[in-house]
Amino acid sequence: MTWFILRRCGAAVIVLLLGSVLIFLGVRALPGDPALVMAGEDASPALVAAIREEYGLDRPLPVQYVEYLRQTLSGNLGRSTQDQLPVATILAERLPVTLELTALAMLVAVTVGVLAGIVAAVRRGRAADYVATGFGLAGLSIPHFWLGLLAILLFSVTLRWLPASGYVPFTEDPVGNLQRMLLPTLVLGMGFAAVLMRQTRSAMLSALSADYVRTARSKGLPERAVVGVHALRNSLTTVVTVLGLQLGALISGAVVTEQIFVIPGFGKLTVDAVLTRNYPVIQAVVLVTVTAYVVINLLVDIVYAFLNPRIRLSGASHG
Amino acid sequence: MNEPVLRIDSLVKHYGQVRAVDGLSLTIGQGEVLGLVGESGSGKSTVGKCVLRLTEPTSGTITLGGRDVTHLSRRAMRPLRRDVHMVFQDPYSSLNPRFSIEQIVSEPLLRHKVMRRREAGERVAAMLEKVGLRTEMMSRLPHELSGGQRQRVGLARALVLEPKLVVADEPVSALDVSVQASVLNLITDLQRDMGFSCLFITHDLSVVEFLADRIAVMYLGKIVETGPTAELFAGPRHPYTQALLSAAPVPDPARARERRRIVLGGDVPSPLDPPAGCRFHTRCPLAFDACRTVDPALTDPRDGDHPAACHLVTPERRPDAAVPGRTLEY
Amino acid sequence: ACGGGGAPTSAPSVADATADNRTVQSGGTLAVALNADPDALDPSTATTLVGREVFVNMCEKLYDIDATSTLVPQLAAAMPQLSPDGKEVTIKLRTGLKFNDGTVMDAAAVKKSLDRHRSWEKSARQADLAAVTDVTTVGEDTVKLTLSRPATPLTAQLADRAGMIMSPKALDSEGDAFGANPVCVGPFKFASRTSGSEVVLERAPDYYDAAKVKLDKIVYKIIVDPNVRAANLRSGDVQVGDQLATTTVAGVQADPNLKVVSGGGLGYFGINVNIGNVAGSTEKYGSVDSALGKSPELREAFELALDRDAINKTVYNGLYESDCFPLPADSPYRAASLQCAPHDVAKAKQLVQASGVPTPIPVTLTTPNDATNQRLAQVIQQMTKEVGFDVKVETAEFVATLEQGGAGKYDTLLTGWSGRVDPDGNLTNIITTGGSNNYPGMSDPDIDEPIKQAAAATDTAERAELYAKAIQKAADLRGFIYLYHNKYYLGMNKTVAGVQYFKDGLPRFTTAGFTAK
Amino acid sequence: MSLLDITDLTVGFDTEDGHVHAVKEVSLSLEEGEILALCGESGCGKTVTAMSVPRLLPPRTTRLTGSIRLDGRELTTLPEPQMRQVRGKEVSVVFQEPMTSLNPSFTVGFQIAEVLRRHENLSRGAARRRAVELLELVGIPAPAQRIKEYPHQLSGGMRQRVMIAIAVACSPRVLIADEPTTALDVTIQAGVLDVFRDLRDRLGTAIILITHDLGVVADIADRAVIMYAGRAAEQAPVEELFARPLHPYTLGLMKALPAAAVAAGPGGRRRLAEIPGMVPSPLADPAECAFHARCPSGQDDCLAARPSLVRHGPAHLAACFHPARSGEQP
Amino acid sequence: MADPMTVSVGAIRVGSPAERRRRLWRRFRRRPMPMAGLVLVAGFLLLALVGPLVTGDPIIQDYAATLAPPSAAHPMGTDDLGRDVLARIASGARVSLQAGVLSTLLAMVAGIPIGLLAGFYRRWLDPLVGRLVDVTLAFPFLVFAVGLAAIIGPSLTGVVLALGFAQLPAVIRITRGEVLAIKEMDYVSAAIADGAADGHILLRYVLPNCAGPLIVQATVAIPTAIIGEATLSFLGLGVQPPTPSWGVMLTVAQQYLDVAPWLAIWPGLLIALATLGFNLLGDGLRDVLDPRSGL
Ligand SMILES: Nc1ncnc2c1ncn2[C@@H]1O[C@H](COP(=O)(O)OP(=O)(O)OP(=O)(O)O)[C@@H](O)[C@H]1O
Ligand SMILES: Nc1ncnc2c1ncn2[C@@H]1O[C@H](COP(=O)(O)OP(=O)(O)OP(=O)(O)O)[C@@H](O)[C@H]1O
Ligand SMILES: [Mg+2]
Ligand SMILES: [Mg+2]
Repeated sequence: MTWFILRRCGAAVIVLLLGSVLIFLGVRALPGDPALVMAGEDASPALVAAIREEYGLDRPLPVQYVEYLRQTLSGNLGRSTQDQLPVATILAERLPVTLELTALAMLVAVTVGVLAGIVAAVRRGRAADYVATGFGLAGLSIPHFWLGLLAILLFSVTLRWLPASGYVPFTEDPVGNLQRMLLPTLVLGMGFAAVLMRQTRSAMLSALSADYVRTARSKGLPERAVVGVHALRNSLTTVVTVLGLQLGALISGAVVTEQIFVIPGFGKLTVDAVLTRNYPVIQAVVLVTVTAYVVINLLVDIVYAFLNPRIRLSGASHG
Repeated sequence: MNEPVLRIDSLVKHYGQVRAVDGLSLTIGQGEVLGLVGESGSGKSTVGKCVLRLTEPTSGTITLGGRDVTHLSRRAMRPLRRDVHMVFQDPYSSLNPRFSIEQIVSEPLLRHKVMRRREAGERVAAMLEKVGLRTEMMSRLPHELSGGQRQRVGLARALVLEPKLVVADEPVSALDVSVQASVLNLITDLQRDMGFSCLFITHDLSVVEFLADRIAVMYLGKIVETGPTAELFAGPRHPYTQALLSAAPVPDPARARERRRIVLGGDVPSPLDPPAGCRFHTRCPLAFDACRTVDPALTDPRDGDHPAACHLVTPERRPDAAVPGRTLEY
Repeated sequence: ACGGGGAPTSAPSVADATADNRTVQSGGTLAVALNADPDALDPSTATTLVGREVFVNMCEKLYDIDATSTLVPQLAAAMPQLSPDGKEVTIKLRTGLKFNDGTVMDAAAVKKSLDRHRSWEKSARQADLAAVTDVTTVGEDTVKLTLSRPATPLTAQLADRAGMIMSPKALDSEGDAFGANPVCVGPFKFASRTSGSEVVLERAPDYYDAAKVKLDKIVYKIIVDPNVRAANLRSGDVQVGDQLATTTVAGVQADPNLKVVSGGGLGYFGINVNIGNVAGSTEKYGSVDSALGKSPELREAFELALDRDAINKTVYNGLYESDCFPLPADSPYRAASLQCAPHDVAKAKQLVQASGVPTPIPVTLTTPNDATNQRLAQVIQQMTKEVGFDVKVETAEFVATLEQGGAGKYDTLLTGWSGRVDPDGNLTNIITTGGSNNYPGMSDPDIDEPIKQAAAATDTAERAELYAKAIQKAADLRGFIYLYHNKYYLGMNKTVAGVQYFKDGLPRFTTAGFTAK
Repeated sequence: MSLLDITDLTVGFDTEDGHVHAVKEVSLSLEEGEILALCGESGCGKTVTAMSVPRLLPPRTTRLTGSIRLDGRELTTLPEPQMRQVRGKEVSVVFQEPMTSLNPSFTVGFQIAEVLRRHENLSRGAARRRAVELLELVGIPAPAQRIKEYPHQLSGGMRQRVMIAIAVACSPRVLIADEPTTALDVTIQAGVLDVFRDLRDRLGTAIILITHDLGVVADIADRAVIMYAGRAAEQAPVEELFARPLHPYTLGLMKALPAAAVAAGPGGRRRLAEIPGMVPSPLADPAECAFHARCPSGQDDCLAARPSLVRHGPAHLAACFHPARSGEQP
Repeated sequence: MADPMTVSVGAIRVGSPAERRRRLWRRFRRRPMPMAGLVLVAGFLLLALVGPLVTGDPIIQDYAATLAPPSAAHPMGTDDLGRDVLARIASGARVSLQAGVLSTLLAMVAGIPIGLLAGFYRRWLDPLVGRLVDVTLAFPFLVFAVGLAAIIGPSLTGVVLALGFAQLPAVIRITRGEVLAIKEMDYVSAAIADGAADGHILLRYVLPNCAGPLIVQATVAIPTAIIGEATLSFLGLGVQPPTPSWGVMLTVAQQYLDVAPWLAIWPGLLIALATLGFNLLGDGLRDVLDPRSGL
């Protein structure tokens, strides 16, 4: 187990390093001189040069990378070129927002998706299965942004039940916060609920046809225990893995959702930063998302190992 | 004496920590059928794979028709592959599901450029007939055949180049009794007609008893006893062979219930960490101190053709001689 | 006001914000939707229009404009006093004013700010104040600017960010990061900012005219998407929506709870045609190898093919003002002689034919990738197709279009200019040789000279005449094909009154508030 | 009245390829303490017959008619909640694949205790103590440690013993063992069979043992039913069956065994008796003798009607119009 | 491991390849959902391939008839520049089809060889490929797409590249997994024992046997890519005007949600239907190709 975790951690570090190089180079490959952006309408060559020097944009790439890595590791993420605020401060403001959004969406996705998946698998071929499967297909087939638009049109503009968009910190106005998060959460969560539902359903179906489930039935266990203990426990490993893998998609989904509902989170920050060539922010944002992804998948691996006695007890893992 | 078709000398194969084969030697003469028996995981298949260089031996030598092939490059090995072929256990996974029967059987012919595609058809048809399949099967896909028929296709593929040696890894274990009987008959017939040598791997004693000229018994990566079939069945020398024979089910209620069985305690130890000394000592009813430390060599007490690897099998201490407190039963 | 044959398109009736004199009650938080995230709130470095929208309620300037776009003193006590040679400007300051941190605003503070604007290497105001060589204080309440040459546009610059005065105390403590926590003289003071999301201002207790200020708080919310901005306005989440997209104006207007007021008109939008920018707008110009770049006749044909009124109607619901010159029709600096050539397809075809260039003539049009500009590009595409051009639209992000424009890496390019009160701000940098925003690479002494002379002249009529010369020359050269002056539409909840909305498009909330029920 | 009475059991499955006739009109009975073997080739309906008793067939596709009585109580119509009281308590099952039949995520202790807590209402601690006893009963050394282990930590033989421990935990009246030793090595198989024998002797459990290995039948069963194509072909006490097989299919099976050929005599051209042809498709159910096409003694009347099970001795039944003359040796 | 039960049903399985295909088709046809999927996909293909030939010009503008509701002349109405929405929908289908198919093709062309080699030469290549796949997965797709659009300019090529790249990890993983399984098959051992070269084994033995899961993956990837194209176009990173794409049409429609809702209804509906069709088809194929799930 320790060996397993160590190996996974090693792999994670490699992924992070590769990722950081990619981020660094990718950002610099973007056309559009950030100095020019900062200089804006009134750009004069002298001003542009001054800005370029200020942000070290005139030095050779490897030097910039090493500097970037050094600064990042020491926790200094620089200042946003857009508004001069320290990137760390911006991240600290934005991260909780996206965390809340993704966490709530995840909550919706997991509750709805896993429950529906289980029900669909258990009631395979019956009405409940068709409803759940239909929901799953719809969730896969309807684009996020479309759903978001329709939701705003219906609930905010036409019915005026919910605020159209925006964000209030939970600490300031819990009710307002939840009101505003409701639609984005549902819009974002539903797509993932669909994916999870499908995965849970198929994992449960294969678990339900496994020999050990037949054994559980042969013991005379009530169906509740057969499904809820024996089949579910083994499907969970699949579901947990899928959850981790879906995280990347969830972040992408958050970008779109935040864009539509004007939520000042990470996704919106990312797009804005790219559009304004805000190098320090792009780098930090992508680094944080990649790190989050890698760390969460590491956690998923560890949870997986705990769920799976084979790995927990031996550490022998292939693939 | 003729050069044996296959000679294996102190073959060792470790898969990482797993000591699958651990110092094994054997030879197969021309036209001889050697039955390699042993329990699951004892390393039988690994031996077969090493012979065909499907896996690289850790050490030891493999000599095919007098030529040391252990370290031949894949390219240099290629011409030699004409003479050695393999039949697999699982009739489902051993045929490429995307190839027609004709393609499957003609592959070796084309690969070794024995003939061109057009001529190959006839040869394939003839071969299929030989293994008892109608030629109209040629265009079928494997999954359209029954298990017995598939195994016949596997035989046809192995034999179409008229090899000198066939390694058959449990070719009938997955088949029902009635199908198994016809495939076994087929193998004996073909072997007699074509005269190839055969390394026949199985865990079923009654099959080798029926088919093999000689038998080698494996336990945890080593041969513990080998000898001519009749002799070995009549007088097994190693306690493990004795236990194995006594445990084999006999389809005769009277005999089955009367005979005294040696029931071995415990399980086969893990090849990850085989016991020191004699590998069988953990389950051996006759084990004594020396067995726990010294690994016995294969020796024939009568200097014959029937050696066993047991401390109790020595010219002085013959296995059937009474050892105080211990008796061998059979 | 504009040529093209047709009568000017009448925009839907928009109430005049300045005419709204309903009484308002004290207190309340006003939520205002901005269309973009302001850059650093540092008057020295700021470059965005939205930034100015925030500044206007937080950082007062030496001068300001009024509803008629006339320059008026704000922190200054009077209009500047010019020495006879025009090289010395004396500005008398109001007294007894305090910055929002309680510091006294005096001549020293003004000098400190102006010097920072002028000489800090990161300042974007350097060009604005380029003529100023020295700032001295004369007593507590007067500053004197020494100029290298007479510069009439200077007062207009001092009515914008270059005239914003920052608290010296805050400048000392914040340094280069002043923008993260700005302190000025203003009806509201900076409270907080969440990057990309909102800027919060609070009523400033130290403001000299505090009695006029009714609102407790202004929350600027950044809502980039125009539809979401409109939706927020309709749902009541914000009470003021800035820069409504023309597509959303009608919808907002139709809402019984909302009204729309218009402002702006100083800025313009059009097509850059690269005629000489080969290595960058500030570098030496050369000859461009493209059909349009080489042939003034083809450029003329291209322009004649465009039906500006149809463009205004189709793309902007008729809410902008079609025009073919950089100065708005009602500008006192615009000479009556400036007349647009009418839309004329036949003539355009003729010109194309005469040019001998085989049709269709390929033209690449680089366009910012927002919906409105793409719509415009497609209309241009269709209109010019008729006379023999094959326009290929290439969208790029806004940032990339700016860079391509500056570097001369384009064939034709859609850009706009937000507009300045003084005509100089709309011309010098843009159509004179070496101007950093001279994307087309236009270079002609008949343009450069009159503009230079006009900057030194003080008489409006004289300046107008000089500008007319330059503008007419530029129009003939057709490095930039002007299409329209864009107006700003401010959506407001009917409960909001007292908002001032002028030509500069910056909603002023000093006197704004919620109407008493 | 026997402990278990199966009468005219017919089981079919609705599949996409059509209706699969898995079991047809099978009747059999099981006495207390009896070991009844169900044998026959793959697909002949052994598993389906046996799993009909605890009703472990997929409910949605299974079509079942006939009657199954346990102690006179009809099981086919028993409501599901009561049926759950029967499963694991009165009728329990040991499956073939010991690896996949245990849940990999739970300790073996949990899996044994689970059934005890369900049916015997034992406390956690009591169930655990009982689990240790049960492991001991099935011959697992150091049971107190073993209950904390997971299935993958045990060898195949041990897993199968754990399965048996689960099955006998509540002292069932009927134990169904579906090929319990097929996946095991012979030396292990012998031990596991001993456990069954021991259980029968000690607890009086009646056992239905499914196997295709006649050797196992001869070794342990009291009575055997030979099935072919979903029907019982022959049914007799084991000694009687081996001594005087009546159905040509039974005879064919016995003669097809390599052991039989070896026993028939040494050397020379040994051949196994083959049963030609293939098992008929379970999709069709023609009104003729299913074995007819492969039968050496088949005649026209076999095509005209289906032979029913006829009594040929006190407990000897066979479904054949032309049974082998009694006394014909296999 | 051999499954003894299948030996017995061998009788059912016997049949010529044609018969087998017919049987699969029968299994498929009996299911209403995959059939519905097939119909939807066929309709989509028809729309994309034939539609633009029979509908009008999707680019021609008519300033006299902007934002017209559906009518006889314009069955789906007109857009903000007076263009026929039906014609644009048909042309948009082409873009969607291209984005879906080309990106999937790209991912397959790039991913299959990588997966094949990684699975086949596990020791050297696999860990490296594994890490690269991890990094790719960790990179948020939209960030990548936005960046790519910024670098090469928004275009269908950029969309296809971004979408193809996003699918790459899945293709590599699936291929690799299949290779690992197939490599264990005895028929591969048999080929090696025959002296077959690696290339031959990879192409003739391994690759064809990966086809099933890869086809299923394609039917899942295509709809994802169609939505991806729409999303990117919606964010302004997609095809260039005046080429219509459903995502671009939605962006435009978004501005007229209240005055001309049909502008948003049609492309939204068609995206949903086309993706639904592929998803249903994929589900059906999975069921049919994987016999276990059929029972
Ligand atoms: N590729 C491999 N990697 C690691 N271990 C292996 C591999 N192949 C076989 N082994 C291990 O080597 C040992 C011998 O395996 P082998 O397949 O030779 O046994 P066998 O005698 O053929 O058994 P069976 O009767 O089950 O086929 C076993 O413990 C097996 O787990
Ligand atoms: N759930 C099912 N659905 C459809 N057909 C089935 C099902 N279960 C079994 N069958 C079919 O019923 C027939 C009898 O199967 P059964 O499992 O009883 O055979 P068996 O004698 O146990 O064979 P084996 O020795 O292979 O276990 C076979 O043809 C099989 O394919
Ligand atoms: Mg083997
Ligand atoms: Mg069975």
